Amino acid sequence: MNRRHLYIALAGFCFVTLLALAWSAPDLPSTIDRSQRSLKPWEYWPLGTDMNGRPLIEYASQGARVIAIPSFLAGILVAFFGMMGGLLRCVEWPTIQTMVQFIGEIVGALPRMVVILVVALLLPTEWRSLMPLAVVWAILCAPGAIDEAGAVAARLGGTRFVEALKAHGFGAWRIYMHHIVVLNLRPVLVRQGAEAMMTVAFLEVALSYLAVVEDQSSFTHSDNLRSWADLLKEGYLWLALGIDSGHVLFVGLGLLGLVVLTATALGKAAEAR
Amino acid sequence: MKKSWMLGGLLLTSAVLGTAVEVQFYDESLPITLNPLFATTMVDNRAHELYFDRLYYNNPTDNSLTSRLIDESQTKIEDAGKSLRLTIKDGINWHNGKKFTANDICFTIDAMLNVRTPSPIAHYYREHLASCTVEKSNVAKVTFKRVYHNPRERLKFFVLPKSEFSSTAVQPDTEFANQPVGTGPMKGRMGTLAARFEAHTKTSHHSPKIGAMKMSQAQDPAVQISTLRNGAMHGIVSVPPIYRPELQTESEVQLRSYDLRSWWFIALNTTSGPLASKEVRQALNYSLDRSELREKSIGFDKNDKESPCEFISGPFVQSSAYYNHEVPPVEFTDKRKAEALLNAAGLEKNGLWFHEGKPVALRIGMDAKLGKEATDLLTQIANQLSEAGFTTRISKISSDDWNRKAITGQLTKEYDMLIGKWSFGINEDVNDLFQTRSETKFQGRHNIFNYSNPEVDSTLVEYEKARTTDGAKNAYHKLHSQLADDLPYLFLWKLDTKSAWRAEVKDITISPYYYFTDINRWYVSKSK
Amino acid sequence: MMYGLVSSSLLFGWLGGLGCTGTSSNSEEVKEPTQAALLPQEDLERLWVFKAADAEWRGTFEGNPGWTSLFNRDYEGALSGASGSGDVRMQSEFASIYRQATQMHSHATNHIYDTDRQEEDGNDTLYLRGVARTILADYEGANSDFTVVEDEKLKGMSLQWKSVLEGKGWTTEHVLEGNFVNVPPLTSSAKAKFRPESVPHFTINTTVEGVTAGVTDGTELWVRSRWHEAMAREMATQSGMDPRWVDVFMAPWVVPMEKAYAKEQSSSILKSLKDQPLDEAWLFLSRNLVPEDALFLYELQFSEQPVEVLNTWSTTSVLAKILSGCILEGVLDVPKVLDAAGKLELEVLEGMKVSQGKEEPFYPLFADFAEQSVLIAGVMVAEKLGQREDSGRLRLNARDLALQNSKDALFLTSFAAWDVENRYPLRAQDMVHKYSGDFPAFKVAGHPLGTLQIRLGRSAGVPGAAN
Amino acid sequence: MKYWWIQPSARALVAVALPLLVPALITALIWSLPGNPAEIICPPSICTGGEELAARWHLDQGPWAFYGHWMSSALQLDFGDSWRVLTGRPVIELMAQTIPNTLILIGFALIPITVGSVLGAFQQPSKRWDSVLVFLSVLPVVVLALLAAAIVELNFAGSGDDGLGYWVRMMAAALTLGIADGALSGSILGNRSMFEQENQQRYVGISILRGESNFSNTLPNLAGALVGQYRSRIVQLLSGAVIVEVIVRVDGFGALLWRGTLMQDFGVVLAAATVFACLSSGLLFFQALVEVLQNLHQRRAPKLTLESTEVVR
Repeated sequence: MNRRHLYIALAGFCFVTLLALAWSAPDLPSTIDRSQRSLKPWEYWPLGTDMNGRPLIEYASQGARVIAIPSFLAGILVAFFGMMGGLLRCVEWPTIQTMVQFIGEIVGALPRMVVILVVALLLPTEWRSLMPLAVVWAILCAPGAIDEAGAVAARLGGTRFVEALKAHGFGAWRIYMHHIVVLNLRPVLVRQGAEAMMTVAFLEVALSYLAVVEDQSSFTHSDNLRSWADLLKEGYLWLALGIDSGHVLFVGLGLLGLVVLTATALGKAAEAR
Repeated sequence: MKKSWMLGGLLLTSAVLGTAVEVQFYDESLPITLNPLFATTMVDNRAHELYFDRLYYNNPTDNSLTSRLIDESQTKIEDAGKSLRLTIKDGINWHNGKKFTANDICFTIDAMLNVRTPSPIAHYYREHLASCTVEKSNVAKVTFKRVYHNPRERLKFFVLPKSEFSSTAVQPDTEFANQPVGTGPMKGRMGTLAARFEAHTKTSHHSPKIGAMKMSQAQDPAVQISTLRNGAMHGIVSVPPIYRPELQTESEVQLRSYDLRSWWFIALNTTSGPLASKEVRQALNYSLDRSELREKSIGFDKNDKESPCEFISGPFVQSSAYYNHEVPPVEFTDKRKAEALLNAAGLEKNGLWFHEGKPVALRIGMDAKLGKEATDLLTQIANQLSEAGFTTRISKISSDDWNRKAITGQLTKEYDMLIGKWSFGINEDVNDLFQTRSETKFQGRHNIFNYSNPEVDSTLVEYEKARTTDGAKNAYHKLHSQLADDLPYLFLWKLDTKSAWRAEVKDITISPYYYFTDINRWYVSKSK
Repeated sequence: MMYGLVSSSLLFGWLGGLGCTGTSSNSEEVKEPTQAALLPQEDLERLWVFKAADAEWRGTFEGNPGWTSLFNRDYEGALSGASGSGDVRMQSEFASIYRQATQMHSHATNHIYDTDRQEEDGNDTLYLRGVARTILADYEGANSDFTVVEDEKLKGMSLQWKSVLEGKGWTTEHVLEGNFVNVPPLTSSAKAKFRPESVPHFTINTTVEGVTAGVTDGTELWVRSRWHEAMAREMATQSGMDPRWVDVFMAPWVVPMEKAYAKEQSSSILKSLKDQPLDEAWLFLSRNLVPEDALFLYELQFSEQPVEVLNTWSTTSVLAKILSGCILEGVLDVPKVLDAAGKLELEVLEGMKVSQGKEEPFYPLFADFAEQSVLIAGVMVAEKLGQREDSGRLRLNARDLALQNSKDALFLTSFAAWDVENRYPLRAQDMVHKYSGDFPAFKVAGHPLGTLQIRLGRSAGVPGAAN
Repeated sequence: MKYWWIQPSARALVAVALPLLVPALITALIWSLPGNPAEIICPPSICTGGEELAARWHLDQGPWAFYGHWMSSALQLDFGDSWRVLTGRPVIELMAQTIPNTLILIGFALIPITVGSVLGAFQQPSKRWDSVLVFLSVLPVVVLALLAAAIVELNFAGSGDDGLGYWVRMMAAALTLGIADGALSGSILGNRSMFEQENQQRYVGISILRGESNFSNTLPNLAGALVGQYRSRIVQLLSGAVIVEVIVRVDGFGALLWRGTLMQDFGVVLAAATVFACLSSGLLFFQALVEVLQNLHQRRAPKLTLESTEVVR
């Protein structure tokens, strides 16, 4: 089992854990039970409890339910945009290329958080979820992915590379999908997608945290669910006031670490040989 | 690590306190408006008490009716008791340095009498005031619609400066709403993060000992308590019940009673869906375990004789004369009754309750600021209703949305249940909460789900028209039992409000309802 | 038996500890230079709150269910569980509390049928106002009310007050019965139960055709208070105490119509009790810190020169000593009183720790009684000096600063009566509601309070609900 | 590379279009919300002056008139009044109050980023520090902001907007922005790899043989990319500022935008979004300019000395 397989296994494991957590999430946090307050993981398996005696595993699983699918979708979208950008460099369509670049410049120049906030503001309460924001975020990330994939394709030789392979008698599908995308663009596409996945998770935590501290309904999920931001908020009390909630902070950070690990492992697994 | 921060905090704090001129405190939220004609929240009322003067007010200590603006020795009752001739005290200036004159009193009254001034508060004064004429720059003659034995009691409104408005049709959206000019003990403006106050000394009628104040929006309760303890803040207007016992024995912080009659409720959307059925509302009433809610969200201690929280069965606190003690509050869940009622309402249970073939899904909202007083109340209620077989979708509602949409009946399409609280002073009139909404008649302005019940309406009219005290009391007793049966609200509890102030803030008198009436006397001492 | 006392001590002690752990000690940086101690050590050691740190001294009370209940502010349990001199004390407490409830009722009644009189109020209300005015020592007003009462039944009921009006005040010769009140015989208080009558007591006619109004008559509260007073005297005689200590105890709380007679008696009582030792049952959990405080406050009630009384007693009475230091140019300075009260609490607390060489969680609970005593005595001095608003400020502080165990129902009832005198019924209603379990007859006083609240509320002309 | 001018021209064009496009989108948004836009400020249930308000706020003649009026006023630096956040207060006043805070914040946050870029350009720090840099790169802004808020809130809860409190707040927030979301490590690693790759180019080797420094050769070729990278970092900081300012309670432009968004104060949102767009445009334009200069520089034929031509021969 070489290094690459190790990374693939690690990424797979982290992502499956994330999905398993999301799948096992309860519809509502359980009831307060102060007799169980602030128990550490070794006192209350597996993650301990919060200041009100609620199991932290609920926060973990509900947060995962909020994040898992939208962030994954955002990753796929960004990779897809990147792929299209790369392939575009390998075809002789100057008008399309200029248009894509023009649109890319516009989108790339938009301040992302402003756009996200405005979109969040537009969403009716019952539609509030991370998914639309994740899609918007993926679109905002697209120009970067398109540029980078385009640059790789350009280094490859662009249209000349395609012509050369055609001369060897390869079919269009094999050339574009196998030789260009799988063999050459893969590393950059997977890395871009993984990074997008990670940043969407961070975006969710950030937006949820802002909503929590500002006494607002969440932009990214129904208030039935708790975000990992709630863990950070409670853990913050340990940082600021020395209240016994250090373990909550570590659980929150650990969960974010899980996403980071997934993204990093994916990136590493896809690196060129 | 924490210790070093604390130490740093303490040193800096002591430095701050050593030269403290600005008294900083947390309130539930920032004021919605600083224009007193449009006050809707208690935070508004408290802030207005600092920026403005009421023409007459009750001394918070001995309740004597007095005025900082009017020279009582020269006040005359005229027109067989229908008019009051008011003479302004000398040397009173507005915050902008202009002289306070009779024009300002009459402008305020004219603004309130102008029906294009969309002020719910003005409406109350329209019932009593007929007109105001300026006789001299310092003399105004106020005429009432009828003879009152205590006409001054009808003049407890905040006075506005004529010079700041172009018309008597005052609107809520002007700059005045965040940068007011008043005659109150403090001048200042609202910021994005805090409301600021600075002593108004260039006048004869105020000499506050505190140089400046700052009202910040309440943070996480634990943060508030710690910043108060280490002296980074001087006060908290409303201390969550859970934190009161630990502050009670604190030597550097003192808990203060804030006399306010507040009760909590869950308003039910009677206009659509299964909640339109009375049986379903009654079933929800029996599905709640208030005792558990109180214990878990408020931190109620069964051994505490001084418990700040007491169940209610109607729209009054138990100590009020209007409270009908014959209607017992529902304290615990009664599944049997709830199920019988739901079956009677035609709902079917199949794991969840179904109405017309669809599972009953309840959209529950809560005024977000209540979450600071009652930990996770929203989730607790949702949990109990889920256990009872309903699916729930819960949302926090920001103070802004609550005041602009919820209490004005704009959320009937979005929610089935709304959790909130009402606070009252001496006037416990609840007609606005339950009367059928009518913009033209200024009725039911706080009717959250536009509840309408002819029987309740007639009881409310009965109260309005009652010619005897017992008549009014009986009408509200009847209202209490009607509401406890029809349940446009699920009544939860009354909850006392306690403030906490650092010991170095001395000579504090917190006036009922308005809070800061006596602020001129407060001072900050270096010693505890 | 002492479980209640100890458990609540521990509970509050624990909370106290909790309170202290989070407290920053930045006071060091900001405090002004330390001032001299408020009390010398020998005075400190005389205070009952200081002695309460001593397990042996405390032991005489701890075993007793009456004292335990009183410490936990369970007045019903305190009355039924009291014995011996403790019984005298509890009966006196109840008598004083009902005296203040009577006064509250009278003020409320006087307001609703006088300052806040409305068109609905007919001739029958004059009986109620007459009773109220009599109790409040407005004899002319009462007389003019009684003489025009038309209803025969009410006329009859008013007759028993006539003698009080003629004698310009109450004397012990007067025997008064609430016509509708069943007074139990004077027996051991553990057995005796004075059941409350149903409320409203009766109805009166209004000016609105065919409409009557339910009312309560303050006479019940008065009779009840007198019964507890008689019980106290009876128990005092049985337990070999001088019954005149009951007068001393009750003097600050008597209603206006008794003042003149009580004043007549005061000089002789004071002279004869001055050298008598005071049973410590009069001190434990009370508003008096040393025996002399009781006598100082007693004399203060009847003196025209309160400042002189303060100075005279300042050598022996701790409260007089502290409060005399708070007088500036003949006026009681509220901030000084607040500071002194707080300082005394801290000194007592420190003293308890030093004397016992340890810190018990319940020390702060006892020390708080010291602060309360100074504030409540301050209220009395301010009233005597005519500083009504200042007395109100001190009342508010006493109410806010009291811990659970030092919340004094008698003081709070008197505060409520004072509020009602000022036409402010809300706080009084809350107090009456809170203590209705301990003092069921409070509902009698609650009735006119409710009427006053409704009348004020409906005529206030200010908005109702805010959120 | 015949069409080298396309990219800079596209950037320049976008730079011009953006400030017009963003307010247009938000105007469309205002009209796309249910109900009459004036009702956002003056709900009929609590306000009777709807028509006058609509007229006063130029909401009564449809989106085009509104957009036209807003743009023409904005060109004269009149951004109208706040609808809800601080009703009636001129937005320019709010911006004057908050923008300096945000600029100071971004300015301080750029220090670590700039230092990082310079270090990266000189191939510093060595690769054994990469694990640390990678760890830094994954720290989300919200986590660091929490840490900053924790320090500030406890000590300066009440006095955070002036004196020492203000500066501690700003420093903590700036450090957060400068490090979080890979700002610092990105600038170090990005520059390092960029220069590393460039140094491997043949022309660099030749220039070293000619006794020139490689930096003086690589810099002109990387100028465009460097500016582009710097631009994206600043745009990223502006986005991050919204989060950091709210959590650390800095009275900045990002926090103002956040409040405006929450309260549907389109007076503020319009102005704030447009200002953000202008900043982004400015940076974009600057990048385009640098790219043009870079290309012109690259196309300038080098003066060859006699010796060098001998060597070549």
